[in-house]
Amino acid sequence: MDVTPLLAWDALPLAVVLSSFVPGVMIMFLKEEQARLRNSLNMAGAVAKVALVGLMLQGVAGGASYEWALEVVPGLSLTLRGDALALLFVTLSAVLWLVTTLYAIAYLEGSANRTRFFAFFSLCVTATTGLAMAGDLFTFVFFYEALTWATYPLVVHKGTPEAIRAGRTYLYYTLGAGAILVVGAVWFQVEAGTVQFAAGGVVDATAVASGPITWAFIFAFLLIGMGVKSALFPIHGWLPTAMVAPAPVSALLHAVAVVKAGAFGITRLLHSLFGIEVAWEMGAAVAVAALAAFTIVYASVRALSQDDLKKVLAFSTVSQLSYIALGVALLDPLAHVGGLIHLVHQGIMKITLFFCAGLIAQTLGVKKISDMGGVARRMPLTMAAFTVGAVGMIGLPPVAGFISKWYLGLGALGAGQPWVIGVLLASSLLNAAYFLPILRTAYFDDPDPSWARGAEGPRPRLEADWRLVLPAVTTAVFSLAAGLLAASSWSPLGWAILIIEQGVL
Amino acid sequence: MMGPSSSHGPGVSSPSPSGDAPTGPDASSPSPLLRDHGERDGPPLLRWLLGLFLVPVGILLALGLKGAAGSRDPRIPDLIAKHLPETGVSNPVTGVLLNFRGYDTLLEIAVLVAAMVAVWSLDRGQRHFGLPASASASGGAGGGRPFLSAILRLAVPTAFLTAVYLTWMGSSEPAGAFQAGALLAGAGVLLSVAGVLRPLTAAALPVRIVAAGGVAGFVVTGIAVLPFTGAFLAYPEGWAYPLILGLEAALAVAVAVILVELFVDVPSIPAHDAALDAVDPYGDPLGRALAPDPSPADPEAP
Amino acid sequence: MTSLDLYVWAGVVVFLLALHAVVTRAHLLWKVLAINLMGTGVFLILLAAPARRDPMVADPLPQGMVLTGIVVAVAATALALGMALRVMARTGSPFLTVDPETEEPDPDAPEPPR
Amino acid sequence: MTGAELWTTAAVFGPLLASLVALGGRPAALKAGLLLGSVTTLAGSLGLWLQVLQHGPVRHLLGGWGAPLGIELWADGFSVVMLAVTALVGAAVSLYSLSYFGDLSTLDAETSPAGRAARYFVPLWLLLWSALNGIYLSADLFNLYVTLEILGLAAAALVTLAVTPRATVAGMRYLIVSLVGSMLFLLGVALLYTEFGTLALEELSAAAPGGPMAATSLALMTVGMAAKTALFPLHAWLPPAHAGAPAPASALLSAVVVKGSFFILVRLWFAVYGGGSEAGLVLMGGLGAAAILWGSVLALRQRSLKRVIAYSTVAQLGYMFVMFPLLAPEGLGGPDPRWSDDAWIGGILLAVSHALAKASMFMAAGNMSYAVARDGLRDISGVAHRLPMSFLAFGLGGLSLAGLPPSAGFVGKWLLLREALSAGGWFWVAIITVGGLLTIAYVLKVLRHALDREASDGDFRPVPRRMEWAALLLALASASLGVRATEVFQVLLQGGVQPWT
Amino acid sequence: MTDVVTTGLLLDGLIALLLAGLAFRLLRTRDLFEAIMLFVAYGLTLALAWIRVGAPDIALAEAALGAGVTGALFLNAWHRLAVRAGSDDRLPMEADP
Repeated sequence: MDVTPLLAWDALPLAVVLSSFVPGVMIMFLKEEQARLRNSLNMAGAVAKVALVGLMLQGVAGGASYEWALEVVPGLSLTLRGDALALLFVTLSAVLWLVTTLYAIAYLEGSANRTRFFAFFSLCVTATTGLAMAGDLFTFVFFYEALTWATYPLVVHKGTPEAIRAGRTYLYYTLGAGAILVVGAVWFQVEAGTVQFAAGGVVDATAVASGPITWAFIFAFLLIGMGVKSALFPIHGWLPTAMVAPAPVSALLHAVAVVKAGAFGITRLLHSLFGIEVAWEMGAAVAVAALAAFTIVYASVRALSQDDLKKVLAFSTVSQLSYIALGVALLDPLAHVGGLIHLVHQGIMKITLFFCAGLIAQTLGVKKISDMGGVARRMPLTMAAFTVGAVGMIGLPPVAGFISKWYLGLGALGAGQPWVIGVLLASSLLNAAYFLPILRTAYFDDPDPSWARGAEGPRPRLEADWRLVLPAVTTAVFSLAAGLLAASSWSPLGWAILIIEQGVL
Repeated sequence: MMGPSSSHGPGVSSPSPSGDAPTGPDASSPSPLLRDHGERDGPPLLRWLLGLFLVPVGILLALGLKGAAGSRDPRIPDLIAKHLPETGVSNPVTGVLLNFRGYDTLLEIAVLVAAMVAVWSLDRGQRHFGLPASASASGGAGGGRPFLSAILRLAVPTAFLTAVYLTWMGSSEPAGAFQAGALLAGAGVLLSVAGVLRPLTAAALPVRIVAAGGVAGFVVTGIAVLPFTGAFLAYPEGWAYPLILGLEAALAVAVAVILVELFVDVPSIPAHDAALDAVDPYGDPLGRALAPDPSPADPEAP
Repeated sequence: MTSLDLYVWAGVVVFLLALHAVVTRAHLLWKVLAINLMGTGVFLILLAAPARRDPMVADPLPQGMVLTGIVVAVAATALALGMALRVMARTGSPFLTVDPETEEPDPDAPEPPR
Repeated sequence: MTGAELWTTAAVFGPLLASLVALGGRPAALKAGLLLGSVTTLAGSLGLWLQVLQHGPVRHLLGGWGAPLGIELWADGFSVVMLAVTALVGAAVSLYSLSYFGDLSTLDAETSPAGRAARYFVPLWLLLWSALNGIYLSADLFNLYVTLEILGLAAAALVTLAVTPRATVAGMRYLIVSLVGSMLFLLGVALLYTEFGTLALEELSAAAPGGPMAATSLALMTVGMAAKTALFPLHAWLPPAHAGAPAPASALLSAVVVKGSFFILVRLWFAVYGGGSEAGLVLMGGLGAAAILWGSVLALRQRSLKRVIAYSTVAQLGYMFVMFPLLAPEGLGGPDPRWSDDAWIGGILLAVSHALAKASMFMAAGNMSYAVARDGLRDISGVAHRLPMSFLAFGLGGLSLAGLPPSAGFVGKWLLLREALSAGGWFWVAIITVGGLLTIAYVLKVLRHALDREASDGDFRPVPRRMEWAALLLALASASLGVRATEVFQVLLQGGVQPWT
Repeated sequence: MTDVVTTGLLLDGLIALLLAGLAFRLLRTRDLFEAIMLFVAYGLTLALAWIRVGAPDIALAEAALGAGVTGALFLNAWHRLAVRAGSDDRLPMEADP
């Protein structure tokens, strides 16, 4: 099929956003019993999104660029721009949404309020793709705030008092920071005169030199707004408490969509708004790097003391997100590549871990690490995927994690910041310190009586529902492929290098 | 300078005048509704403060008005005098009311209609007006009350006559539709109090048609002249006088009917409102209890 | 101090007396009376103040306004009286008993028998 | 005869005639009245919108006489936008009210209060509608007074349609406050006529009122209109009235009726008085800020659904008065020319988004309490699962009030913040932001009750589909205005803040 | 006092004083019937004032509407309260149904 006419279609970014918005709205009006219609709508939307993103990848790789704008008020417009940087995040979201939809359909089979769940699930992905392709700060904040309230019903999905409390903490953090973000964004427009994202930033150094305090405040406001979702140190508290949400939510939103929105926001802030040089001169980039470094270590230390599996993964996410912030904050393009590819790598690895955690909790009812003795014997495939993820988290080859840490190290040397390598090593050791015991108990300890009773019976051909295991294995394979085939141009590393070459950052 | 009796500054809470009823309302003294001993009037200190605040405001206002020279130039009266001949009437006030600012008079009648509909919407209690059937049947107008029937025979016809005169002369002499309407209303009130005029309930169609006639006449005339003169309520050449006279007549009748309706239609106060007990203060504003759940097969039930 | 100034003063005094009474007198019918008086106070000012010209020219515009004002006042009074009587019928007291700030339906309170 | 005369006549006298038709009382007359009123108003406001967009402000000389003698109907961007919002909300609520009162044919007005309410809601609402349209198109002070009087009487009567004694007392208090407000306004008119000898707003603004008499008159009129708009110190009458009234009535009262006197205040302060004094504007803004804090705090404390929304009205009205100091001509530091229209467009967008969102929230709340026949927050728990559309409408409305995207409120807040930041008004920036967060707090409180797990499975009255669609359509309108508001922006520039300078 | 004290001025002064006095007395009374009677008197005095100001139309309207109809409305309301209170001072024609 000759796709060239489609390639030049400027409203492709809008189509990508609508591909999850339309099913989401349609699902909202379905009755609870219409499960099959709902699932097919969802899957159709997911497949359509991946297809459209594939088209855009082909186009952007060929040098094309897509821009669609709707003027909200003269001077403010919703602009969606499909450039290489945006596509990095959009591809990640689209692919993982497809995988997670399959996982969620199986995971939530028979539970209540699924219509509301899948409707808001699609709205969240819409908001994520929207903010990924945002062409200016107004559109970014538009989708960023929409993401905040769209995630709330998913966090409180179970309706238990604990879920409602988690939802309340989530909103205190995100809405509070969101209000500060809006003020920062408007202030930026007032001072800089425009909100457009531009490679290398729109703020000129002389303006910053003339009003350093104002610009410092603007940067701080915007950083707080972005930082809350990328769980930077003081404002990360909501992420562990939000683990009370069902597994698919933790997997896609709290490993990929919501938290990456924050990290992506920091990238936009440093590169597309201020420009890395101006940010570095202001000393803002150094602050971000330092804060990120501290978060990396602090979160890893907190992860050590956790017994609940999902809490460990949550704190690991908090620390891994700061790798991205650290990478993009340094002055060296290689570090930027490291930060960008870690955005993808952490996504696919962490989603694997969350899938496995959900699988173990669903099939064996095991939530604590202490009860995970001998799980590998009962669920070999799941634990294999978990191991791939864990190894990637630690940063050992051949999984993708190693590549991002490698480039981060190279970038740190290039930027003349050797202390960053120390942080990377320390966090790798800490990661090992809390992931390896999990693997050890799973593989070598004798099965824990609490779930072992059911093990003697004839083992079902596959350890759990195939629609749960398949996603976990697939993402594990992705993690391995991203590591092994890093050299190919279609790998995340290849795409990150393309971003630097096209000068989009 | 004989200023107003400013000695009694407002807010002076003089002790309740001697002629007042003794403190405890004994059985024979009229009900609490009729008297207000100020038990709910709020603390005297607040009343004094408000009074102290208002006195200087008053003085400033009066001095300001005294000095207000702005409107010394008689621009508006001269303009009205100059354009009066074009309005088809010679009485300037009627000219202002029905030609220059006809829209205001239209809205004024709309206010009366609004008040009438609003009073209808208060749930009208039973009507205590009019003599019971037996009394009026025996003694004709005014039943056994010679004095009242004498007044009726004298007052009502003259009121009608004067009303017609007022409406007719309104265009030249200081009179007009509203004064005529008020007179007719007075006559109507007399008749309804005497029980002769059976108070028609609000549901009666004639009452609604006549009451709405005033506004309808105005709006229809306004729209009718629109194509010819390019503006709402702009009377075409030569048509001003007849149209104004017609409108005045309609206004007078409508005002009369509405005022009688407002007078007659006041809700009575039942000693005990039985319906009140069934009303759940936190419930449905219209007091509708939950209808028994319709058959589950109801398609609309979600 | 021409005669018209006297009426302006009278208008101001009546207006403020009535405004004071509307706020302080709790009985509903006195409030309605006071609102009427406020109206007449304004009409006094409206007719007397602009008319103070050396050649006393009667200005028909304020007269038209005052006539409209009087009719509007009658309509408003009729409704206010009707509503006041309904309040008295419903709450049995001639005062606005329920204070908005403190009063709030308390659905947590023991449910009245439905 | 240009189109302006036709459209203004349709907008003001259409609903007036319709109310007379609706006086017939029978269901057919009621439906015909609502249809006629809606059609004429929608046509009138659309026609005027196009006229103003092309030719700028249009006028219609009633009776053929010019300004000092006669009255003229005058429409600029601001009046046309308010006309359109009132038409939209009015049509939706009219649709809603047809099913809210139940099956009109079977209801007997004499016995059942619902029958009586249905029979008299329609004519009163249509009179109210024509009065509102009259206010938005009026350019004459005394004409404003008489139209305000119709507004006051009809609105108070709408409140007392409810049977509860609480609503009767609330209606009485509303009527008294409304009448006192009108009297103060009339005294202001008398002072202005004494000083300047004219009633036409255009001539008054040409005379640039500034003396002590003009200032006193502005103060009197402002207190009068603030009482009718329930601005902070004079807000006590609003919550019991708007919460006690039947659902369609409270939707109208909160969404459009309070906007009438707000419109007059904006017209007086900026078009006639050219911004008044900066101290005065800051005072109005300060009262607005106090209203936001007081209204939100009390909304959080309420335990009945409609009282939360009523106090939210008090708070959101405060938002609109925050626009006043930001519109100060010399500004708090001189507005940056690039954002000079921001506060004007932002403030009116907030008013528009509040009208749409508040009407949809009251209708949604009406649906929820219609279903369980009780209004307590505890009673509607778990109703979200049975009324998904009403729950969605309430949520979307809440988003718009809080200024979260996608909603007109978000765009309005962005513009107001841009003006405040460019003028260095840090206090207003803080107020706007804190106000948004407080709004989210009380909207969430209601949503949480509606989502509550242990649904009180008491008996449940099915809500007609039409009522849910009416609520949802308005909420969607408010959300879609958040995505595309350029047309509103352009028409608002016709005439702008000071149309007669 | 520069301008000469003409009889007209005296009359106006009296009317103005009467208006203010009636209003003050009316708003201070404790008995409703007395208040209504004072209100009707106030209305008629006001009609006199309108004549003095040179507005005959308004005088007629004030007398008919201000004093007449409004007074009747208040009396009617007073009557409603009296009937409710069951006190004996009902209007003569109010025969018990």
